[in-house]
Amino acid sequence: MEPIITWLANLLANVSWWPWPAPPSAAIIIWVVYGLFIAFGIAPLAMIVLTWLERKIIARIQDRIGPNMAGPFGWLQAVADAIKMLTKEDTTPAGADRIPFNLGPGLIAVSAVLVFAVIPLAPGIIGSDLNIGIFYVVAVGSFGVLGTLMAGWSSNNKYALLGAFRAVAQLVSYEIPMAISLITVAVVAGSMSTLTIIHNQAVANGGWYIVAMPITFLVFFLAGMAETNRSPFDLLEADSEIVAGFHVEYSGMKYAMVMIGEYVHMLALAGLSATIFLGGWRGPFVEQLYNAVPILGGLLGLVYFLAKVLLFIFVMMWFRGTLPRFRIDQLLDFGWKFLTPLSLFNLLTSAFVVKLFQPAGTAGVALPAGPLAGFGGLGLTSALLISNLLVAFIASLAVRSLARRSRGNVLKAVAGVEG
Amino acid sequence: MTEQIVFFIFTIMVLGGGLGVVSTKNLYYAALFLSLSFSGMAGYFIMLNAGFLAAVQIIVYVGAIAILILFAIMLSRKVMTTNEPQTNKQNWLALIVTPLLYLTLIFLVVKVNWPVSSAAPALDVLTQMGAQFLGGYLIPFEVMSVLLLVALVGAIILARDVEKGRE
Amino acid sequence: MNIPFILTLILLIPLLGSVLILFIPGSNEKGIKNLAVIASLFPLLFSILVWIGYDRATGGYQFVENYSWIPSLNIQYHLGIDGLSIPMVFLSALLSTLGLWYSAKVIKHRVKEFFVLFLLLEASLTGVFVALDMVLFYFFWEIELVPMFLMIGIWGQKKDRPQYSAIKFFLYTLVGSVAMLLAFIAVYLNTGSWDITQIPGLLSFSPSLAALTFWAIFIGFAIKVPLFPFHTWLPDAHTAAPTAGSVMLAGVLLKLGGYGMIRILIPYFPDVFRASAIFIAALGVISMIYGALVSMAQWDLKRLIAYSSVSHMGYFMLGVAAAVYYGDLTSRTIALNGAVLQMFNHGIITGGLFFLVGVIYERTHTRDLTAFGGLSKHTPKYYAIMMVTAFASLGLPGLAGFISELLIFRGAFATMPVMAIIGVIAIVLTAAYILWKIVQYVFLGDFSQEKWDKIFDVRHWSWGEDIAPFEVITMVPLLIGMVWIGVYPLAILTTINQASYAILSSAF
Amino acid sequence: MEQLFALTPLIPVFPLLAFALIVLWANKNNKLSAGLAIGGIGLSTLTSWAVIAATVAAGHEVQIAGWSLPVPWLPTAASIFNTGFAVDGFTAAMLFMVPLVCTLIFIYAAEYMEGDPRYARFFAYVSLFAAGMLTLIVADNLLLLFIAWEIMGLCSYLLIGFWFEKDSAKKAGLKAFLTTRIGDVLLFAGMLFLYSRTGTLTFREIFKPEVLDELSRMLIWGLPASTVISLLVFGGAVGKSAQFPLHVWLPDAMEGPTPVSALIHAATMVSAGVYLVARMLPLFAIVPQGTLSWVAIIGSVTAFFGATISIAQNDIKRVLAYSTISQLGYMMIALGLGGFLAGVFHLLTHAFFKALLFLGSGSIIHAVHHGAEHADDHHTDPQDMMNMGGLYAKMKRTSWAYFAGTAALVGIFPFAGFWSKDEILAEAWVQWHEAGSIGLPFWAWLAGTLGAFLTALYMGRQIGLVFFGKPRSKAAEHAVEPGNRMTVPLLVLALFAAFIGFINVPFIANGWLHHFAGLVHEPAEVLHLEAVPFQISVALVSTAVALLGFFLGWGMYRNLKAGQQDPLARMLGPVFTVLKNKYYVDEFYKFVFIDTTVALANFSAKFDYDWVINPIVNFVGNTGRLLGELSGRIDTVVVDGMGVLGTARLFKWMGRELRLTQTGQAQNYLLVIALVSLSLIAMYLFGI
Amino acid sequence: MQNIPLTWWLSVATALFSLGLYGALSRKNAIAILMGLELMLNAVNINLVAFNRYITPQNVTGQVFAVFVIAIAAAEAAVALAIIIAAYRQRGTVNVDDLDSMKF
Repeated sequence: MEPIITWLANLLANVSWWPWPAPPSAAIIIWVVYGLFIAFGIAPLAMIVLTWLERKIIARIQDRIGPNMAGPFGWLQAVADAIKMLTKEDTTPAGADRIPFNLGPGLIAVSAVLVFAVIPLAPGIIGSDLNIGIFYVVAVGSFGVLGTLMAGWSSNNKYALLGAFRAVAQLVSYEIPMAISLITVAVVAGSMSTLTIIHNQAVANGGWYIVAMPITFLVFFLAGMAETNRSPFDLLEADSEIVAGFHVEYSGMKYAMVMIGEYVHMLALAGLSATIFLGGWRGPFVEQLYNAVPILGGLLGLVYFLAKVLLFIFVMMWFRGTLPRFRIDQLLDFGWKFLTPLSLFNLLTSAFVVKLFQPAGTAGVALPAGPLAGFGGLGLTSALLISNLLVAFIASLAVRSLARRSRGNVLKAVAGVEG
Repeated sequence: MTEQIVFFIFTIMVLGGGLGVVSTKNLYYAALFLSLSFSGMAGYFIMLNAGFLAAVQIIVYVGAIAILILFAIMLSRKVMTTNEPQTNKQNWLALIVTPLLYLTLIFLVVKVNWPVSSAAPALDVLTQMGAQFLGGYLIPFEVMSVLLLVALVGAIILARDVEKGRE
Repeated sequence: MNIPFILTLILLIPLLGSVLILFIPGSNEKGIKNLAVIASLFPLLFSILVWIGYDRATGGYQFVENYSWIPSLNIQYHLGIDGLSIPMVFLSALLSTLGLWYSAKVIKHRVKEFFVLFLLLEASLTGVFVALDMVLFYFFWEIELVPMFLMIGIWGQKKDRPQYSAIKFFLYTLVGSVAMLLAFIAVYLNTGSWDITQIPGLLSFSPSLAALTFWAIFIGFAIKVPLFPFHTWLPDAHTAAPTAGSVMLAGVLLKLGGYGMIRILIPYFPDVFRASAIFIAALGVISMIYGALVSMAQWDLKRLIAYSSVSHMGYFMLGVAAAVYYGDLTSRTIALNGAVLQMFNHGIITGGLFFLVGVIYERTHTRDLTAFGGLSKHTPKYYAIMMVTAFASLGLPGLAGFISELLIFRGAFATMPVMAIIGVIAIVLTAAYILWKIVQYVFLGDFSQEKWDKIFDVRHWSWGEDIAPFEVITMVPLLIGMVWIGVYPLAILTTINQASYAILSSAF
Repeated sequence: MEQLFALTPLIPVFPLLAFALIVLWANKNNKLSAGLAIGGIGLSTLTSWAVIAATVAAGHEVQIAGWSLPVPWLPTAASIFNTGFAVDGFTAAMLFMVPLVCTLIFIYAAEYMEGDPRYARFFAYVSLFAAGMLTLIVADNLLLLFIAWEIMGLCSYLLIGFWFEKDSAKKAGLKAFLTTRIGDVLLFAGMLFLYSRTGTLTFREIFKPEVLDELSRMLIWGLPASTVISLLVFGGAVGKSAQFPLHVWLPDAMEGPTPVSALIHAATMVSAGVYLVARMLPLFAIVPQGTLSWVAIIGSVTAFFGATISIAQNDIKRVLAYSTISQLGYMMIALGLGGFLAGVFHLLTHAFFKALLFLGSGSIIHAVHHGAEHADDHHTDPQDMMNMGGLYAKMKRTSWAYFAGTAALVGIFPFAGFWSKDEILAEAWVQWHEAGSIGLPFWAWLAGTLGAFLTALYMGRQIGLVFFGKPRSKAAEHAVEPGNRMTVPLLVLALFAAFIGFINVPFIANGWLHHFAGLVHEPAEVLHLEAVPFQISVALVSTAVALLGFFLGWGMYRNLKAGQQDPLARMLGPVFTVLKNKYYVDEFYKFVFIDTTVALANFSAKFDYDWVINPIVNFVGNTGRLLGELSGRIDTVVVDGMGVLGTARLFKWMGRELRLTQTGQAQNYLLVIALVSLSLIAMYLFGI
Repeated sequence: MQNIPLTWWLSVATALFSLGLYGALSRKNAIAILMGLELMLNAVNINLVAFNRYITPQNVTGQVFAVFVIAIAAAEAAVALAIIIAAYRQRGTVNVDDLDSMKF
């Protein structure tokens, strides 16, 4: 039983104004309800906050001020937008397949929200500690794809269909490097459970994985960006090419759902990144405080976690503000020909390093200790860092030679034209 | 009781989805029903202490196969008209044979005395599976990887535009 | 020193090479050739390792690999090597490497197939020498026919009737093999084992059945050797085969029969062999003298050398017969040493001679002795190399051929002096045909530039008139072998002696 | 001094090294090649002297028993056969002669061969030749001896056929090799008999009395083993030393360059045969009235018969060649009579003076050749004595050296030949008188004495023809003495020809050579080895005969004019023709042996490929094919037509009908599968 | 879990299998047939996992096999769809009744 639930149970047992003693399960029920509230409350909240945040940040990057009329710093602008959307007429195109058309946005939003089930928000606060945690993340992501496809097809609009095609191509392509980098993490952590991953990122166990595996992080984060359709990978809704992609026909509430999906997805990605690579809620004094006063420790952990999430969200917006959009073939090339091989290669070297540093144990079969097991977690971290840098170096060499060759071809072609 | 309710919900998803797949004239719906069915199956797997398999089910069937099928349907949408019947000439025969087969099989299922074990389910499913894949089933596992690679390459070659391939 | 799976590697690497070549596009001739040569270098290296690593103090079969293959018939994948097979494996690896290296330079037609077949040939030939299971033995024995058949048929010279020769070769050998197979099966039915090392202790035939089986196997081997009167496939096959094919044919293929006699017939049927030894020795002596005489009457260089093989393998036969006849063990061991060494020597010497014929044939596209003359002045290096090889062939002391003749006759004089004394006539005849026909017609006499210009093929030959460096490189290992064995035979004979002594002392 | 013996193996190695270096490295550079060859043999000479010094110092025991160095060589079953090197008194004596004579010949050849296109090759060959002979001498067993023996055979082949552009030269080489090869094969057989009967080939082992005794009692084909073996060994010597009837190759060997002739005739090749017989003498002698008689008979016949041919030859080198045959006959006589040392002594002295004579003749030929070139005359044969005459005036050094050699050959006191030939005749004379009846020793003596007369006659004839009278051709008129490198060796050899005889003069040091080399066979206990006392009567008779013959010849030919008929021919008539044609032995051999063999070879080839064996194979093959075709016919008509095709039609019809079930629709097939599965399960369920 | 007997699972699997079979047998469209096949494969998977859970709960062999089945299904689907796309390009139809050039 998590300390926080015990604490809650104690609290309930000591409530003086309640006539009957509360059953122990009451604490759990309250906790679940609270969890549900967070899970479904987070979505609209995220949309409102993030829209505003994005507008402000982009504006700053583009040397503007952004929303500034409604409320202080214009933060009520987002609320106003939300109200506008909810009250707008909900149109459905004439040739649309009604059921899938309505189901699609919901599926998109739900698939994003479901991710939060395995993200620990603070010590003791997690939807469900699945032993296949990060695998689950990949799995629920699939529903998003399905939703996108449904939305695109059912709209009976060629832009929507094209957008859906692009979306699927992109999502399916980038699912692979993302899954492989998650597997890399799983190999290093020895588990897919997010709690274990966070546990393994304690300083005594080797510290944050972003230090140990910068390449894995990079691959994961880039692939995640593509999964969330964020710029510079946002060509499934490239306004200038296909109007708005698969959700061109949506309006009102359903459009809001799509938007919610997008922002929640972003949030999920940031949360996942923070959990896996920045140690989640980990930070100074959290554990000590949590063991002493669980609620305070939990709150401190939440603060740390949110700070990390916001950091990532800022990075994503920063990207959007600075980078131009990919071309579709470049996008696929980048996914298949760079990220996938890189992540595979990285997986191999990491597995090798892990094998070297692995302590003795059993996992179905008895595993002997690796030859360098004596160096412990920090040794593993530094070895992984070195191997990652090595992989990065080799990758950069490969990219360099390829670039030279293609430049040579271009030059030749140019010379041929001129000559 | 709860379990039975959950089971029925999933059964409705699975069988309803399956029925939808085979009965709807609209292939697009059929594919959607298919993913519904698959999702229900994932629920089954969770109930059967196979969480990993459930995730795999979602990833592979819903995330890949159903999507691929949808894709194929969309690519060949010119012939996906819903006007004419989607069944062929032997439909009536199939309608006779499959229920018969179903009945026979059910008879079989009921008749056989299954040696059900009451032992507690394994807790370390994941590690056991990993050990099996890299232990006793190493060769099938590797063969499988080769098969997937071949399928990957083969699919690319098959689906590539012939004219473009000639360039 | 035991290196695991080294024999399997010796077999497998050429096979692997031949399979890999299949995946190289035929237009990439350079790649094919390089790969083939490299693939054949490994067996050579390994066979040297085996030779070095073979523990002479212990003796017996070493580097043994024994796995069940077809359990229901008790057939095993059983490999092993002893003092008898080591030189043969080495010979086969050496000649293959040289043959491939040489062919890499001269083969221009259907390159890919040639190298695939050649590597297959190497693997199968080596397989016969390392197999210790009769089925495996027979398997390799038969496999080897196919590449050779194709090599003769496809790369043979049109005017030499390659198809006829190839079919003759194939059918003739096959007839022998079939008899052999039947006999093998009889042995299996009697003993329940295919294991060459086990059978001698298990075999319990009635005398008449033993004789029948013996002769069935003997004819199979005798055709391969080839023994008079089963030799007529040889000149045709040799003449028609491409150079490297002739080399393998003479250098290794003929040794299969001899090897089989020593490996199988002596241990299995010592008494029958002994009873027929005089007759077999007589055939050997006839082969020697008759082969020499027929050689003397040839005007085609390659044919001449082909018949000389008949003669030289006659020496071998005499040695084997002397080794199984009544007599003291020392003399008989010496005779068997001589016979084995004769096989090895014949491999390197006649192999070398065929290379040298190839050298001149590539330049002139003729092998007619009367077409040449005075080449010793025009191509002195070629002359020098040919002289060493030719004299090694005629048994000049100080070169390899002499040692084996000495040992054979030493044994034969002890056990069957009449045969021996008749046999020595062949020595004179050998000298006569080599000096009179080869040396005198090709190298001596006055050199005529017009005659040479008429036959020298400038268009297809770009390496100059005298022997080219790559051909010298081909010959150098063989020359080193000839001189080394001639001057200091202890090195090779210690290994052979070990095996011969063991075979003979356990057989009788 | 003992340690010096260890140098023995090096003696043959130096020339061998020279050979290898010339072939592999120096072959483009003539000067370097000659230098290497001369350096190699020179080092051998020096090494030999060191070994000889060691032998001399080691004393009697070692001179008899010898020093030896075994080398393991061939594994034979459980034992190992050793080859090796050995030195005893006899070997030491040979070691004095062979390298020295070779060195002189090499130096001579360095000038003689100048201008030849294959100069380097020549020196490579002769180096190998010398290496072979030296190996033969220092071998301690018959096998190594045989190897060296054969290598010499090879070199003689290469050298005789050195000018292979000439048809006669290439044929002569072949003839030499094959003829000696016949002898070699006999030796080979003898050696193997010996080896298989005794299990060893080391001389010292064979000549143990018990081994010899066993050999004499063991039978091969009803004869004592020792007799069979020694006869076979002697066969080898006959071939190598050009004894009748295998002498035919030696005169033809004159086709080689003259230094080669000197080498073959003096220092190396032919000495090898005599050396072999001398070395193996105990084996020959173990059975009385055995092989030794044959040796003596062959020797006598050869001595006389060679001399007779010699008087009728016009070629200056051929005269000397037959002279060599005859002189080798003398040596065989000596050995055949058991006079080991007499034979060896003559072998040594003969080597010096015969080398001298050959080199001298070479010098003359060289001079005449130059003269001919000077006179622009390309038809004159520079070797024909009829084209010479009056050369004494033009080449004094050569002439005097030649005279010394002639004197030694003819046996004029006190030249070397006098002492050595005399000892042989004395041996025969003594044995004749001991036996008291006219037997083999008498005939041997008679042949020797007559031979001595004839020897003097042909040498007189030669001297007269070559050096005296007027030049009979332009070439002879323009002849010039060659340079120092040729004449100095001549003079050195002349010195030896004059004085070498004194090493075994009974009056000085009590026959020194006898004690040094003559007792090597003592341990075998079968030969009487005491020296024959000096026989003044023999000496007087032979001297008288020699002087008579010499002056007869000299007188007859001194003033022969060009184109004039040969005086002897006038005297002897048809006999002279027979002599000139060497008793038609060559023709006889060609007819009897060569033509037969070639005919047999051609017959065998036809027999093999055209007439019998291959046709049988083809017949079998064709029968198979015919049977196949016949079966094919039967197949087509009966089996196929009625049975198979009928069935086939049936099935074709069925197929046509049944193929309608193959709709190409996978679904149809699937349906069938489902149906069948259904029925199978149903059958299972209802227990059918 | 014991509240649900094994036969329930098996019945559901059987039903799904029959549905899939019916789909594979009666549909005209190649993609629909493929979907039927996938259903059948899934039915098998249910069986495998259910047997694993009920009969040998201590080990996971059934799940391992299920993973293999899924992998094969994935490969099959990829190739099959590629073939369908290619056929569609070539022939302009995905109706298997028209794709009968293997007939006779």
